[in-house]
Amino acid sequence: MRTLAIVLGAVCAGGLVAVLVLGGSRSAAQTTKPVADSVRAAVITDTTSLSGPRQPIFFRHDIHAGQFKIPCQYCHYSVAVSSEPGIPSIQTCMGCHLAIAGSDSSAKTEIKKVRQAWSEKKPVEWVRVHYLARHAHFPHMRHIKVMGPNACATCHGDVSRMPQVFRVNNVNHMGFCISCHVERKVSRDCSVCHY
Amino acid sequence: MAAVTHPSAAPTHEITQTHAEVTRDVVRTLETASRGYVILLLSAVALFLVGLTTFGVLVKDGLGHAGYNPPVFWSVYITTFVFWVGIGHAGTLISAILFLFRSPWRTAVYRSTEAMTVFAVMTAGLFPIIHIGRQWIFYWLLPYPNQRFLWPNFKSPLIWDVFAISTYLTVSTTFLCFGLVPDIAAVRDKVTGWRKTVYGLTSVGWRGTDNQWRHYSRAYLYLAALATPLVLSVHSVVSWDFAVSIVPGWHGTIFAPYFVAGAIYSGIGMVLTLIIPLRRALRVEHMITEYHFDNLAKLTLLTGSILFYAYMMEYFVAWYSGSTFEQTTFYRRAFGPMWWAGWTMIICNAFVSQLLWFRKIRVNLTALFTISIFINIGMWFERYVIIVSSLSNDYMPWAWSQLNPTWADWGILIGSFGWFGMWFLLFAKNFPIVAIQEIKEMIPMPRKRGGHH
Amino acid sequence: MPDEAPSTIDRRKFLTVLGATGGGALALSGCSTDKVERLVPYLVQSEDQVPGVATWYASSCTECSTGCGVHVRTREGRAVKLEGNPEHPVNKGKLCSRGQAALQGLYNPGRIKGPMVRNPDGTFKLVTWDDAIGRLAAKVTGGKVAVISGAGAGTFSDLLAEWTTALGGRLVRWEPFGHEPFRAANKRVFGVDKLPAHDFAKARYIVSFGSDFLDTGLASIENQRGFAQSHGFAGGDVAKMVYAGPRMDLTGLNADEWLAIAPGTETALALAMASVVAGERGGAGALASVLAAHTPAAAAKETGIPAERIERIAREFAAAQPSLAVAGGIGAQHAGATELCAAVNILNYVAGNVGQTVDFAADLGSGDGYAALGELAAAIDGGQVGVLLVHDANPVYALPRTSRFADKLKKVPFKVSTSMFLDETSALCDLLLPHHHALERWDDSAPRAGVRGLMQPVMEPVFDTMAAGDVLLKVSQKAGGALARFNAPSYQAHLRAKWDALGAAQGEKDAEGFWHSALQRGGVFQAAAQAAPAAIALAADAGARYAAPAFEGQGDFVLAPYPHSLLYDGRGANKPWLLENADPVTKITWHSWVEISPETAASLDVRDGEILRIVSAHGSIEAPAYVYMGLHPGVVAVPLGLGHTAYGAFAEGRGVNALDLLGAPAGDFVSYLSTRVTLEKTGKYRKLASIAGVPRQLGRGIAEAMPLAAAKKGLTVKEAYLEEGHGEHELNTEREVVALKGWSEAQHQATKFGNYAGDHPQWGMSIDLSRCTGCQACVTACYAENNIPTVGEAEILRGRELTWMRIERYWEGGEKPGEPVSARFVPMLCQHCANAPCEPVCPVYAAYHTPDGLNGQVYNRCVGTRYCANNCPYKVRYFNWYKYNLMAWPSPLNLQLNPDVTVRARGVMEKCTFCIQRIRGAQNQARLEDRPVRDGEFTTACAQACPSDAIVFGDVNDPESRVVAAKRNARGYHVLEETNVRPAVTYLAKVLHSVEG
Amino acid sequence: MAFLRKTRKVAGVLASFIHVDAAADAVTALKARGHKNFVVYMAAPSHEIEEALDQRVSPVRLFTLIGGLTGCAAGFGMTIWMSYDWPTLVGGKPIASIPPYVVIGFELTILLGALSTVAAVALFSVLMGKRGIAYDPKFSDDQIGIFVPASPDQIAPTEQLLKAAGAVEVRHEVA
Repeated sequence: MRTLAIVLGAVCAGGLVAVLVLGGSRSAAQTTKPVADSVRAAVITDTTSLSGPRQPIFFRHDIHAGQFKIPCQYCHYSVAVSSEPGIPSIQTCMGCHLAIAGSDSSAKTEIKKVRQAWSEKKPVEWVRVHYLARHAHFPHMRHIKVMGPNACATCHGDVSRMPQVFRVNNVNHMGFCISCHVERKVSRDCSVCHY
Repeated sequence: MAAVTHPSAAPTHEITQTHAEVTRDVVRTLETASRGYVILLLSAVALFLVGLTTFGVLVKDGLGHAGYNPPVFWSVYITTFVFWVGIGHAGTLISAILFLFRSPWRTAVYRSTEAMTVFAVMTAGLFPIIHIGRQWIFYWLLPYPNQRFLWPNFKSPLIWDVFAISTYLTVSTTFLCFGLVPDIAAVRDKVTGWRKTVYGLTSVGWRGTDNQWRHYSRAYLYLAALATPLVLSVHSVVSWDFAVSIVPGWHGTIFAPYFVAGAIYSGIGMVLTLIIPLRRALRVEHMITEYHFDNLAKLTLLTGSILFYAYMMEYFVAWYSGSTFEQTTFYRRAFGPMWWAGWTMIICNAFVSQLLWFRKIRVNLTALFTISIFINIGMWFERYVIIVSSLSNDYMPWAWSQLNPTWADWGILIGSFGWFGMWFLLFAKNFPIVAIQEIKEMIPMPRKRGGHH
Repeated sequence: MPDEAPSTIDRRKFLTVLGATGGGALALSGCSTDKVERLVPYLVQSEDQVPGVATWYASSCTECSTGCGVHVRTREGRAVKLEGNPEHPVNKGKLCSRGQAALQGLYNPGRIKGPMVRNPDGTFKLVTWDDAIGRLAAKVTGGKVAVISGAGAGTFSDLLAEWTTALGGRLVRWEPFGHEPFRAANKRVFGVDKLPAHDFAKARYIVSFGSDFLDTGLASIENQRGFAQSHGFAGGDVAKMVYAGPRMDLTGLNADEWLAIAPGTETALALAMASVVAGERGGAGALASVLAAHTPAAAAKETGIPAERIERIAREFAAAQPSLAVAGGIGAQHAGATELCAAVNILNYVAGNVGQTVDFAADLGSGDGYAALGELAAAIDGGQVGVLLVHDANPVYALPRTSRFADKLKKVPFKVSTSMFLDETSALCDLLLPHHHALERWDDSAPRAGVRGLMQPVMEPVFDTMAAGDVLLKVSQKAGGALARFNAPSYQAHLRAKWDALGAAQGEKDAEGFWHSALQRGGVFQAAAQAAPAAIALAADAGARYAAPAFEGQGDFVLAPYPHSLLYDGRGANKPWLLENADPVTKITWHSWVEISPETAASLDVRDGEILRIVSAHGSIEAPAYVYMGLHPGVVAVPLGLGHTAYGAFAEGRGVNALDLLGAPAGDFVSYLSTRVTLEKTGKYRKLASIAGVPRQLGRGIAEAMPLAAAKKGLTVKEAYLEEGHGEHELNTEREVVALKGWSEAQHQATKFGNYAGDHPQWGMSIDLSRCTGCQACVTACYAENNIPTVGEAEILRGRELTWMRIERYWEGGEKPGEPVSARFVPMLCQHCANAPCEPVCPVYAAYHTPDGLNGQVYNRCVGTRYCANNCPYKVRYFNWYKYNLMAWPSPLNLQLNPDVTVRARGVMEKCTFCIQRIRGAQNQARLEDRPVRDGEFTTACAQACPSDAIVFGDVNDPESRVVAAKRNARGYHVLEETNVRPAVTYLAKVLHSVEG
Repeated sequence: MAFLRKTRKVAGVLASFIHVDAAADAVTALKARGHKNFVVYMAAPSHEIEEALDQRVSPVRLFTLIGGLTGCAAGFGMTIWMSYDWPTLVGGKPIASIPPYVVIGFELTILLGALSTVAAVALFSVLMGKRGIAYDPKFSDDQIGIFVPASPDQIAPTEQLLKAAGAVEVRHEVA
């Protein structure tokens, strides 16, 4: 009889734990760890320690968006008019980097890669950081329209402080969208995103 | 003391055995398996593997392999699902309801029927998973907290099903194991070696003290009391899968009682199919006697007649409703492309059961066995007819079409029998298939002062 | 220009861009977690392509000689949808199935990947363009050049003509269905060598003499629009249509009366009518005496139609002003076709329709006719042809085998084809110079007087192809000599020059402006000067002749081959949309069939699907039988367009080619209705791949109709029934109805929570059955817009097609012999019910009701219990039984997929969404512009495509919207109203002419 | 579960009976002698002995009731709360529509009712179960056993009593 009691106890405990765990997973924690707290982006010698995927070109958002305060939409040109944010064309890069060759050596080498891509007419293959399943439609423009041009950080984290972009929120988690929609009292009707 | 009641003798529940003999006979059923048993078990496993393979293919390529012809979106799988759920019901009826009615004859058979219940429901439980389009996310039907903040739709009969079936499985399993405890203890005290250890563990320290009995008997009563409404509810809920829809031929208020009766009818059919050979195989003819079969047969006759009535009512209501949709459906059920299925169901269930008015047939095991086979077939076809023939001709004539089942349908069907048989055989060989303790309860113990008290 | 857009990215990368920019296009499924791991940006961002935003280009359709204008929707540099150009005078924003399916020609896996030359062993090997052009250049200078091209007129065909003349060669512009008899008849009767346009909108009474003007006839899309205007009910009187012919084609099914005349006797009927009309109105002039001989009695003997009936129709025809008689149908193209067209011309003339409803000013383009081809063949025999260039024509397939054209072709030393596909003709050629698809090249078309359509490349070429124009120019530059004068740097430049000239001719100062407005509008359109009726006079020798039809060979039946309504002359046979989309009459998909009348079926004891051998003097074919009530007992009908021996995987070996039964064509045209056949039973059987279940309504009021009189009184369907003396079809008593209302109101009180609180639009639709002709343009549009997979013949045999929108065709009458048979078409799609039965049964809320009144279907939530489909009374939910998403679009067909619509995975339910992606798109745009969505700002794909404007879509909560107006119509009813599911789709009952006019 | 148990044996007298009435007599006698915590082993419950013992009704029923009520509440609570947690409209029915939820309520009533019943039995048997008392396999077969815990001086008279009642075998267990 005792064993029976033990077994029952174990089962109940297990169930409880499971519920707690699953319940816990609801809140997607938002943790942006500042890499450079000064406006001047730090010189980074060791890139291995950086979080986020390694990109073919070590493009530093913290320099472009942070230090030089280039607005996001300068490169991500279609975010305000289209559901797609728009990955900047090499042409866009060359707009500046025809002239700018980079201050330090590491910058120089990276910018060389850009120019090379341009001359060889071989587009750079960036590694994807934020992925949204294709059965969910996310109209970037509506969100920019409502939340303003600098709302990017809400989902993508403070990219202007990231030497290498890493995933702050799993935007592919429906819960992430919903919590925000509930918070802001906007529709969470399924067919708003799923069709 | 004569251990066997002669077939010629009038059916009776006088058990002419001592407690010791009961224990001995039952424990004997657990001894090393005969070749016949092994062959049966292996063939059951083989059938199960057929089903498993079929399922694998379905998961790999999609349900297309099965013979679904829209508008027939449910066919053999759901048919078989309802079939197995139905089978389950006789067990609970006999073990719980008849327990409450204190009917003595249930004692000898209830254990086997209860086991049948558990395994039938176990089998049925697989089908909702097998038949859905994306089997790997079946758990989305459960209300568990998830990152999407989504809950299931409790208005959907399919969710009722989830709750009804899982409750039924849990409760009947509990009921079975609970009833087993004292018997396992009895076995424990007879066997030796590792088996003693195993039975020792499974008997969770049962010793039959007055204290244990005191709680046990009470609890058993309550379990029976809970299982009784449950068994009635489960098949009602299953029937509502159909009844709450608007498909002509499904949308009937009669469905709940109709299905429950059908379930018990089919269940007893299966009980007969199982017990008749089993009692010989396990050599317990003297415990499961004509008396029991006579009663089972009467129950069959009763439920069969209820079905007969329900069938007539369906047709009557279809005519009386004046709804052209209902009328067409039932006309085509009898005279349409699936007339053969329709009549199989009516003959096997409504007509064949009427033979049991005759006592000669009720006590003739060969006849009973044959009839039980008819019942199994008939009840499978009942569900097939209700589901497929109704779907194949509902509101839009333009969409009408007929079903052509394929190997994938039969593969799963066969597999389900294998799966069921496998578990049942394993159970029958490893646990007392006849309830020792309850039989003993019915045998007056020797008295030093003699006579009765 | 788009051709700059991603030009610098090689194709594979180009595709990843699409993937990366996130559209569902290449998504494998509605729920797959397959990711695009790489984001490949454009190297140079083209200014007119914003990822995620559609770019529209105007262009012209080249799928048939009608030359409709199209708007091409492109996303991330891929054409994803074709719609009609609203500014185009011919199709006014509409497009038929064949036109829309041009996309599947563009992305067709069967396209030739690049220039190829024939190996000795008959196989082909890829070569470079320089090499290929060099080879041609080397040959053409040798002279003895001949060219076969399609009939399409425009700058290219002019260039081709000049080019050929410069080489001293001969050019044959030939088209299988060239309407030569009609042209000849016009020449003879009126002395105008033109094809007229018909104004069905004006006509008050229409008689078709075997002309399928609504479907496969000349400018059918224009005809449909006109027909819907005159024959569709708009409160007043409606035109009546009578169809005379041995087989009811789609036009016949839309007729109010069918005269099942003996094959080949239309002429007798036409002349008899003409004589009656002339008797009524005079004006036959010299012909009066001739006509007098053709009495209805005489015609009755020939046609088998009672004289009084002929007389009646003739009088009705004469009484209605203006009326219209139409001939020139391919199905009625028999030896006496010219006489038929002449007779009908006379009928039109005496009825005073010429210049009224028959407009010769339009001057529809047409080719040279078969005679020219015959001469060419003779020339080949005479060894006068050294080089043969075939462009936009497939004579080897489209001519009867008895014409032995293939053998003739083989005799030519050097054969060149510019075909995009390896069809029967190009397969025999030595050099393949694959042409750009119309959406990949610069070009124009001149389908009729006053209409000049312009085409521009809307995307990168899918394969290594070259515009035939550029080929000609490059060859000229290489060859020099006589060709030296063709020195335009590129065909684009040549075209531009011509257009500048055109602009100048039209008195345009600003060539640049003219060019750009033409590009934007898709061409220049001016109404052609209406020719005054006087200009057209009856020629004295018009000759009202009728010769009893003579059919060659023996046999109890006359073979009536007719153009397949979707595959047309066979050019559609390589496009899955057209193969899967059912034939509007028989509802059969993917394979050939032979239609036999019920009488024949009875006498031979044949049932649907029984395979019959049809034997003529020239050959035999086997096809499954389809018992068709709309057939004269003396006739068996077989659709053309199938039975290809080449032309890509979809077409090859599919079905049979009825042309194999015909004799060698003589004269100026191929006479299709020319031979007798015998039927033999093979004892074999196959299930017809038909999407039809039971084609009868069984009194369920699915396709309602009411008499014209009742409609004019503004009665509802129920009232109309009562008036006809039918008992009321009562289901609920008054009290029950009240109770029901109260109950449902109470229910709806309890539904205003969360997303449902506040005001929302309620999307709704109305479908006018008095306008719908059952042409199925909407179905194709739906396939194109919503990424609907084609499941193929085997799956259709199991009823698993995923036609979100289907046209149900219900038969009326025809059950007893002699009883007139007619058809009713019902476009059936998700009704988006307010009390949708499919919703509550879904265990996971995958089917649910959206705040804006849609019946939502969340694919990625669906687990596939299929209960919703069981519980849907309209049976408009479709299930992905297999991984159709991987089977339906062999690359590069998948490039057509609409990025705004999720591609559904295996195991999920799908259905019509009211084009929710369009709704959301419009709402997003409106939000950006801080304004509400305007009525008519967008519409569903089906409504957009419908040539007869039968479908109206909009917000029911907006009292001003067109859909509300339509729904107020008294004829409005809901299918299966008694189920109280409260559909959002309202049907307007069809309006019937009582047969007695 | 002998090998799990480390309780020391209880000293006392273990008697076996073949005759049910004899066992009943013994019980009556023992009660008369004021014995409380003796144990009766039965292969199957016997009315005679139960009468002799006349025990209070098992408190298990209370647990059944509580469990059932909890289940019912949980059933309705869950369904209604979840419906409003994300209001979704289906088939024009109320967001939380009670009739269908009755099914869930009912099923959970049964489920928790049954489970708590079993749990209760386990609980009581474990809590109130006496440890380290002698047992004989016969008792699960065809004999009734009575074990009377007794101090050494008590043993003899108890033996007497049981024998007198008609025990077929009496043996005493030492700690």
